[in-house]
Amino acid sequence: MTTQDLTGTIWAEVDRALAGVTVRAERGVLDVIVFIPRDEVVRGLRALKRDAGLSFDYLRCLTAVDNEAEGIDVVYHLYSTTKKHNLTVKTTLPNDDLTLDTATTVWRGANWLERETAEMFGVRFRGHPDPRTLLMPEDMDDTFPLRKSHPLAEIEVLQGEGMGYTEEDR
Amino acid sequence: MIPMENFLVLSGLLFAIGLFGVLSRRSAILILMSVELMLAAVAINFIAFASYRDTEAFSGLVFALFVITVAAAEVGLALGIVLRLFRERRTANVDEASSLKW
Amino acid sequence: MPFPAPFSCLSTARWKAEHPVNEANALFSNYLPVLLGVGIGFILVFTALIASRLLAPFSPGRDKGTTYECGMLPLRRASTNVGMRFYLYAILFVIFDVEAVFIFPWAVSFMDVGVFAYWLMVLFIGILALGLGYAWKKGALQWR
Amino acid sequence: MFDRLPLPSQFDRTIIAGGTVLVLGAAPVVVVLAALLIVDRITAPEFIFFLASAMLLASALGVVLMKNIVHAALSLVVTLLGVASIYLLLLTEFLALVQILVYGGGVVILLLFGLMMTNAQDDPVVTDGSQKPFAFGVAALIAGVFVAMALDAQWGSPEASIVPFRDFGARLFRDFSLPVVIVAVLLDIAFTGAFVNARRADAATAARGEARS
Amino acid sequence: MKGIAKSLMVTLSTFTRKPVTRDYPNYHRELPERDRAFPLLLWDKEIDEPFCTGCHACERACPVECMTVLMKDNPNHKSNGGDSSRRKIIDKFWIDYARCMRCNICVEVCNFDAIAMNNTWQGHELSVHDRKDLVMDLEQLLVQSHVGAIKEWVPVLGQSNETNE
Amino acid sequence: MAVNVTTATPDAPATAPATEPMTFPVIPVMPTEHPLEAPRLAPLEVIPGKALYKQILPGIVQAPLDLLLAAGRKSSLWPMTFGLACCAIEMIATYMSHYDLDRFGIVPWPSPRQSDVMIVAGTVTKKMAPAVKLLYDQMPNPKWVISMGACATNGGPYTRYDRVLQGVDKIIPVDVYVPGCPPRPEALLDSLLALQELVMEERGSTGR
Amino acid sequence: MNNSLFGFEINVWFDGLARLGLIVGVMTVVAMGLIYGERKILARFQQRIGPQKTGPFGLLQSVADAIKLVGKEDLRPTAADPWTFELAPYFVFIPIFLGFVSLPFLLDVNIRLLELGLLYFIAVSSVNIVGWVMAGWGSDNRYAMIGGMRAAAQAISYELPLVLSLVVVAMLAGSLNLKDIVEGQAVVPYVVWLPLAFVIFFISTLAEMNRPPFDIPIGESEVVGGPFVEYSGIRWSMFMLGEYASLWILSTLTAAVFLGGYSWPFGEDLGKGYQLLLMGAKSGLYIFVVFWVRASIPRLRIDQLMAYSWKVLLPLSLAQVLVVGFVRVYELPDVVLTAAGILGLVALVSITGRAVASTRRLPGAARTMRSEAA
Amino acid sequence: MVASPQATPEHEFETQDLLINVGPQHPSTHGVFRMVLTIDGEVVKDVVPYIGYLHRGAEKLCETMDFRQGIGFMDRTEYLAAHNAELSYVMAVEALAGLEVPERAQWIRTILCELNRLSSHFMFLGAFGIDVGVFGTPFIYAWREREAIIDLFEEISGDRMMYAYFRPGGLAWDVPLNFKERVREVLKSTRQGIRDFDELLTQNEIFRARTEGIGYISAEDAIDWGMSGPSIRASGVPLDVRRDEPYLKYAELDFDVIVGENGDVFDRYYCRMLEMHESVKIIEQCLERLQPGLIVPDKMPRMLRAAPGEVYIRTEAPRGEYGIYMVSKGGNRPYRLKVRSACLSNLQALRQMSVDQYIADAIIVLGSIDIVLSEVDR
Ligand code: SF4
Ligand code: SF4
Ligand code: SF4
Repeated sequence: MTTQDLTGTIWAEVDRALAGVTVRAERGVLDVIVFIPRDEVVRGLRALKRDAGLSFDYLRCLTAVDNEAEGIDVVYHLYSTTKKHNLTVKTTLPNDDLTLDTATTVWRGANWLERETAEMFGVRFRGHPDPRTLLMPEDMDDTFPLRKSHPLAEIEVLQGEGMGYTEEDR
Repeated sequence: MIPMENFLVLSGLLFAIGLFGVLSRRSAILILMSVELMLAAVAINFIAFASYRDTEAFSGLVFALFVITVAAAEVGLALGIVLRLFRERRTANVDEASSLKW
Repeated sequence: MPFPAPFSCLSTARWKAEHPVNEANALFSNYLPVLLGVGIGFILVFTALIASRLLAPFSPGRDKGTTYECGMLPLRRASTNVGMRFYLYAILFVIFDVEAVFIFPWAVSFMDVGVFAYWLMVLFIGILALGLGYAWKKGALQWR
Repeated sequence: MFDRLPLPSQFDRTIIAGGTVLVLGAAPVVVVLAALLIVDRITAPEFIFFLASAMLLASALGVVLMKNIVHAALSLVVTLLGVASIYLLLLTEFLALVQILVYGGGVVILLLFGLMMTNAQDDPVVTDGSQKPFAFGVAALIAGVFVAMALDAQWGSPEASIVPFRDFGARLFRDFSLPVVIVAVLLDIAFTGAFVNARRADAATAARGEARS
Repeated sequence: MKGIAKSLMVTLSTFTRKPVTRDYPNYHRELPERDRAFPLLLWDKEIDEPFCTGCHACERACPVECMTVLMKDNPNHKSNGGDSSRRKIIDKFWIDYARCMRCNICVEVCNFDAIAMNNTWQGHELSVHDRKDLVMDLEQLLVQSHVGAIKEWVPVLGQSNETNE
Repeated sequence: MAVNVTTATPDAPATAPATEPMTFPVIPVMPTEHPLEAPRLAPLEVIPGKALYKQILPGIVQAPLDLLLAAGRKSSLWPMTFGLACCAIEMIATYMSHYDLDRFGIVPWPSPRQSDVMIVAGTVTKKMAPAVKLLYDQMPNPKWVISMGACATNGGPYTRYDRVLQGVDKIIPVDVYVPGCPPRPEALLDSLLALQELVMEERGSTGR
Repeated sequence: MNNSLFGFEINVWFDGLARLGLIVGVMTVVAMGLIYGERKILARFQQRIGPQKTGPFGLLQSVADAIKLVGKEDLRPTAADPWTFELAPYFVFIPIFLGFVSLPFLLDVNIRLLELGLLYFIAVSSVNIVGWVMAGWGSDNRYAMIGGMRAAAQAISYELPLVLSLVVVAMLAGSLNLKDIVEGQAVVPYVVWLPLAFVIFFISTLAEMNRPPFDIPIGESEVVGGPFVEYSGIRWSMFMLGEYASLWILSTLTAAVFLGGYSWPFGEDLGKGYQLLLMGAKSGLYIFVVFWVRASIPRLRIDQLMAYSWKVLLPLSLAQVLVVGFVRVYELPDVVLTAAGILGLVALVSITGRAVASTRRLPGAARTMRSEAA
Repeated sequence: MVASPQATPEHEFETQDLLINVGPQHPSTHGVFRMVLTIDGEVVKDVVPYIGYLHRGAEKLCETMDFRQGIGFMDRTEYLAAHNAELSYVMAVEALAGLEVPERAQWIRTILCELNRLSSHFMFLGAFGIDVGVFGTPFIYAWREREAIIDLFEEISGDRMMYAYFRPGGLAWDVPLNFKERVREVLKSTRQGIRDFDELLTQNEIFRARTEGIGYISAEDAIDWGMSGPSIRASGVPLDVRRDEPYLKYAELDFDVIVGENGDVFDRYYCRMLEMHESVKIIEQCLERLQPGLIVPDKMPRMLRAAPGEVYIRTEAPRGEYGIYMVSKGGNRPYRLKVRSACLSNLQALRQMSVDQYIADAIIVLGSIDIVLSEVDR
């Protein structure tokens, strides 16, 4: 199911490896981007890792993108240390159900990355072995700072007409 | 010079204190410490006799050296046993480990 | 016979006349500084503490007395967990300390006794070395 | 002025009360002894002897009475150092130093390690009283007998004299050669025994640790 | 053992070298002209007024929002009989040095070359006991340039140094 | 004043007629403080302490004693090794050969119990703030704080992120601020010199 | 019995007090000097300048530190055990201080020369371990606890090699009196006859003082200062004072026992000034080496440390006792001692080298991947 | 000594675990890292790392900043190798905006990145030396060399740490005239510095004994944990972005990828040491081939706008793969920016590496993976 010309990329191999998984591909600036629905994503990732021709044994990066109304994309950047090729896997979560199977079963290195994604975006990873917060204080699991809806703090202005910094404030 | 009785009285008192400790304490390690006190009392006696009455042969001094030596060895060994006891019974209390004391 | 009381003499000549040097007195006068040293050391530390008490500011603080734990509140009371190894080394030390105690008189007097004392010490050290070797072999000197 | 003394953690109740008791208890002894010394009623060695034995007995009582095991052990250090000073007064320099070396540095550390391995401070010692009166009776009896015996007997007034260190060594290695060897064997046995006891524990732990992980 | 001896020899050899310490309060190293301490406003010596027209460009570009610019009509403008060609001129200017991250953006966006990074030691030694004192007003920002205490270096972005090599 | 130029100031531009107050781009305000955070980030209650000699000695003895103590303190300011972020690197640089704080008697100690100065070098996040507070509290009196760099002073570049504390002076009292992001080692040195002056100036009332 | 002080014969009590008082003063000055010296020397090893601004050449640096520390609040954590915490400084400091009693500083300049001086020294210095353990246990702090335990384990482990290497000296001198020992070296210092003992002694003193590479109990990168984490102000400075006092004591002892003290070469005849110079140079050398080692050598790990003592130093020093005894008892020439000592030294070096050196190749040297291009 | 009859056999006294808290303020956690060690005697039984004490939202803030402003924040995430961090960021922008970087700019970038690698590795060596327990000396040697490099950077960019020198399209301004000589000078002192280090540490038996065989991690585990940089290469995985997916001018340069064999602390140390030699080599080659020329493209748009799309740029920073995942929806600022932190992934493996070691070893294991906390927490 390609919409673009993906010749000269590893798409053919990926397509073969991902047989049985709903998949759509796009050509990114550097890598091929593969979209997998969220129910199948872990299966797909495992297939990509196991496949001898691809052997994506290295999880470069796992993160999410908050697309506001369109939900949250979870993005996996894969790499093969032996074959030296890259792949981006994306899956979209709707805003009303931000759960996803954990990828820690595929790469252990996904552990902290998922923890971070979870607390920053509110994505819940089912079956994660260690679902504590990572970067936020241990008891704060209700703020998701990297969501677009999370506001920035008000700046404390000292200078100019906003020189509201009086002795009482100190 | 100091009269010899002083030392003997001192050692008697020390021995008694040690004895009191051995009888009243329940922690095996404390009992060991009390035994140390008693041994020290004994050594004082040895030395007192040796240096006051037996200045030619001074066997008492040598005995005192042996007392110190043996006391040290005894502590080491006994402590090993106490630790063993502690490990097995989770206590260093000799009453709990009743087989050790009457 | 009498060992000088602190103020018993301020005139050297008289003091010398009254207190003949005998062995016991020599020993006492040798070790007297040790006793005094305990006192002086104590007083030294104590004075310093008092001086600091006078000169240093003190102020209570809510968490001032908390145990330092790299910026965290203490996890729980520090328990006194000592590995078994420490104990083994301690006992080994006691054994060899006692051995050293025997070596000291030997070291100064083995020339008086002669070859016998030497071989006796060889035996003595040998037996202990055997013990050390046993411990070594059995892994008592291995930390894990 | 005293109410203005800032007393945060430094001089808390324990220290103040304990220190006061200590000073109140020790000061009369020292004063009386010093007075006696200055008017030449007692000699300097006697002065030191009384001082040392007072400290010795006090700390020995501390060993058998203190609640906290570690405090008792530290009290034992003081006692043993006091014993060393008594040895010194008995003119046996060597044994005094040996006492310090073996006890101050070795045995006490061993005991402290032992204490800490049995988790000393977590549970304060129970020195509860079921045996205490009995123990006190026996101890008092023994003390009475000893003291009476010591004071009763006719010792004459012997003079202590110093044994030269070289002679001591020579006698030890000439006349006590067999005991010396036996001591070596004893030490070996002591170590081996302690080691075996400790090692079983180690082995057991190791096994369990493996089982758990 | 050999390695330990080697380690010892290395330290010994440094023992004999001269210390590299710069004796700071007595000796100030010469700063490179590109040094970026904090932004300063420049003084137009010819017309004797600041270069800055108060155009707010720097203020808007500052990533930490530490600048405040107020502009006014230039009393010295030609139309008022002055000799300046600036219609508007800076009225008030504050930079909160305590927040400035010395990123050089304000210098880069200024179309009038009116602002430059301080490249003198005065720009660095600014410890104060009250953080309010770190908010610099126009007067303080201009003084160094006015008295000629700085030799400003206003970078021209992306200009390659053709004479190089 | 901070700018060390003492020469004549230029004719200041004539104060213009008051213009409209500047409005800043309004950034949405953080909803509320998280209920868990608020107590943690409450400013530390600092109870000033007094040395005993200040109370019992007559004033005439106090002054030289103050001077002596202040001279000692000034020459032996021991900072706690405590780096938070990028500024810590410049702090380390200041300890090193090229700047060598040891020349001023400034040596770092790892434990707060032995240190006099806390150099807050870097961003204090709200997660870290309780620790900073605690460490400050655990330092024995007299103690000083240097806020090094923009972040420690007011949040610096990160001030708009709501997990960052907008200045360490929100939780502990600060004596010297060093601007810069990061300040040069010389700037830190300068602040330590300023702190030395402060110690001398405040010698009569030291004891926080 | 020599109760003359500056030529005045006085009562033995006052004599003792006066000498101790003097030593207290000198000790304070020397400790401060050592701290200053250490900072200066370490600074030079690191191409720095070291204390410079306090007083001329920073000479008053230690004074300033001392004043500062006196004027510093000394805290006690509320969780700490008050008695042990309060008493630990005494227990650490006093035994070290007592070590001064039998040191032969110069000819006839000492407090007392005890008949069993060497044994006295060893005995007294072993007591301060109790203080360390007290400090560690009393602070109720994990780092302190671990540090205290390590300190105790380390001190007891290195005490034996120390004792045994001193025994060897006693065997040569036939006496434990430090004066006799120094005088026994009027011709040749013992280090010539006993190089192995000297090296073992040096290593053990490093460990006894908790100096790098044996500063495990106080290792900053692990236990943040060990037993002393919780100590502040004057109490902490007491520990420091003790540390530097013991550095001075051990340097003097090394100089006296192995390097010939004030008597070699021809010191005894040339008056006090020259003796002072000799002692100063010898102990200064020792101190310099201690600082030098501190600047260059990594810290050992606790198990390596213990193993080194028990598996290398102890057997070697036991063997050395026997060898020296053999040489003496069969009246072989002293050169045999030197030879045996050097042999032992070689053994020590090679055993140490074997124990720690790896047979591994350095990585990367074998397998480097060529980059594809160029 | 109250007996606890209910005590189960599991509660052996030897195994009564002692927790020690290391950090966030601890001299050897290199910042505000915290780990809780469970120890038994002296042996570490478990390690629980806690991070986030420096989480200051660089990613979030960059989403509100335009590309030029973002550079400053990138500097501050990887403050020990700011050039490398900037490089990833500007490369991402270039990829999205379709900018072609001129030759000269690329060479200069390569030189500066490698110099920065040197200075960062020096920092590692120094800190590692402290962890191993040499009193300050290695740290100070390291800084002696670093200072030379930093001075050079300052002459070029004007700041000691936060250079903001790479710009989308090229460089901010050209290097000073005496650039080549200055770099050569610096390289000379650097070589001397590396030699000093080599002699101070590498051969030292105590150092070897402390580091060899400690903190082992196998190649498979390292890959699985997603480690990168020298930390993974020490385990024998020749993973180096510079060679595998060459960027800048690395494809034209001759250098070796240093690969360790044993995956222990010593290898991680020594790989970095050898890598420094390689960096020196690279810089020398670059200097030879550096030609005058443009430093930004001819047709530099006045207003930088990125095309919609996304890109994941990876570069080899001193600590490992520093990736920038940038999503753009047009405009002059990223829609989403994610910094792939090498240290975060390396740190994950800490637990596996330091369990069953001594306490002292846990410290040096942490030191050996060379973390920068602001990169971990961002
Ligand atoms: S340098 Fe940067 S942060 Fe500072 S005022 Fe200019 S734009 Fe703002
Ligand atoms: S400094 Fe430049 S950019 Fe800023 S307001 Fe003035 S003229 Fe405009
Ligand atoms: S002020 Fe700047 S350099 Fe310092 S910590 Fe904050 S961001 Fe980093």
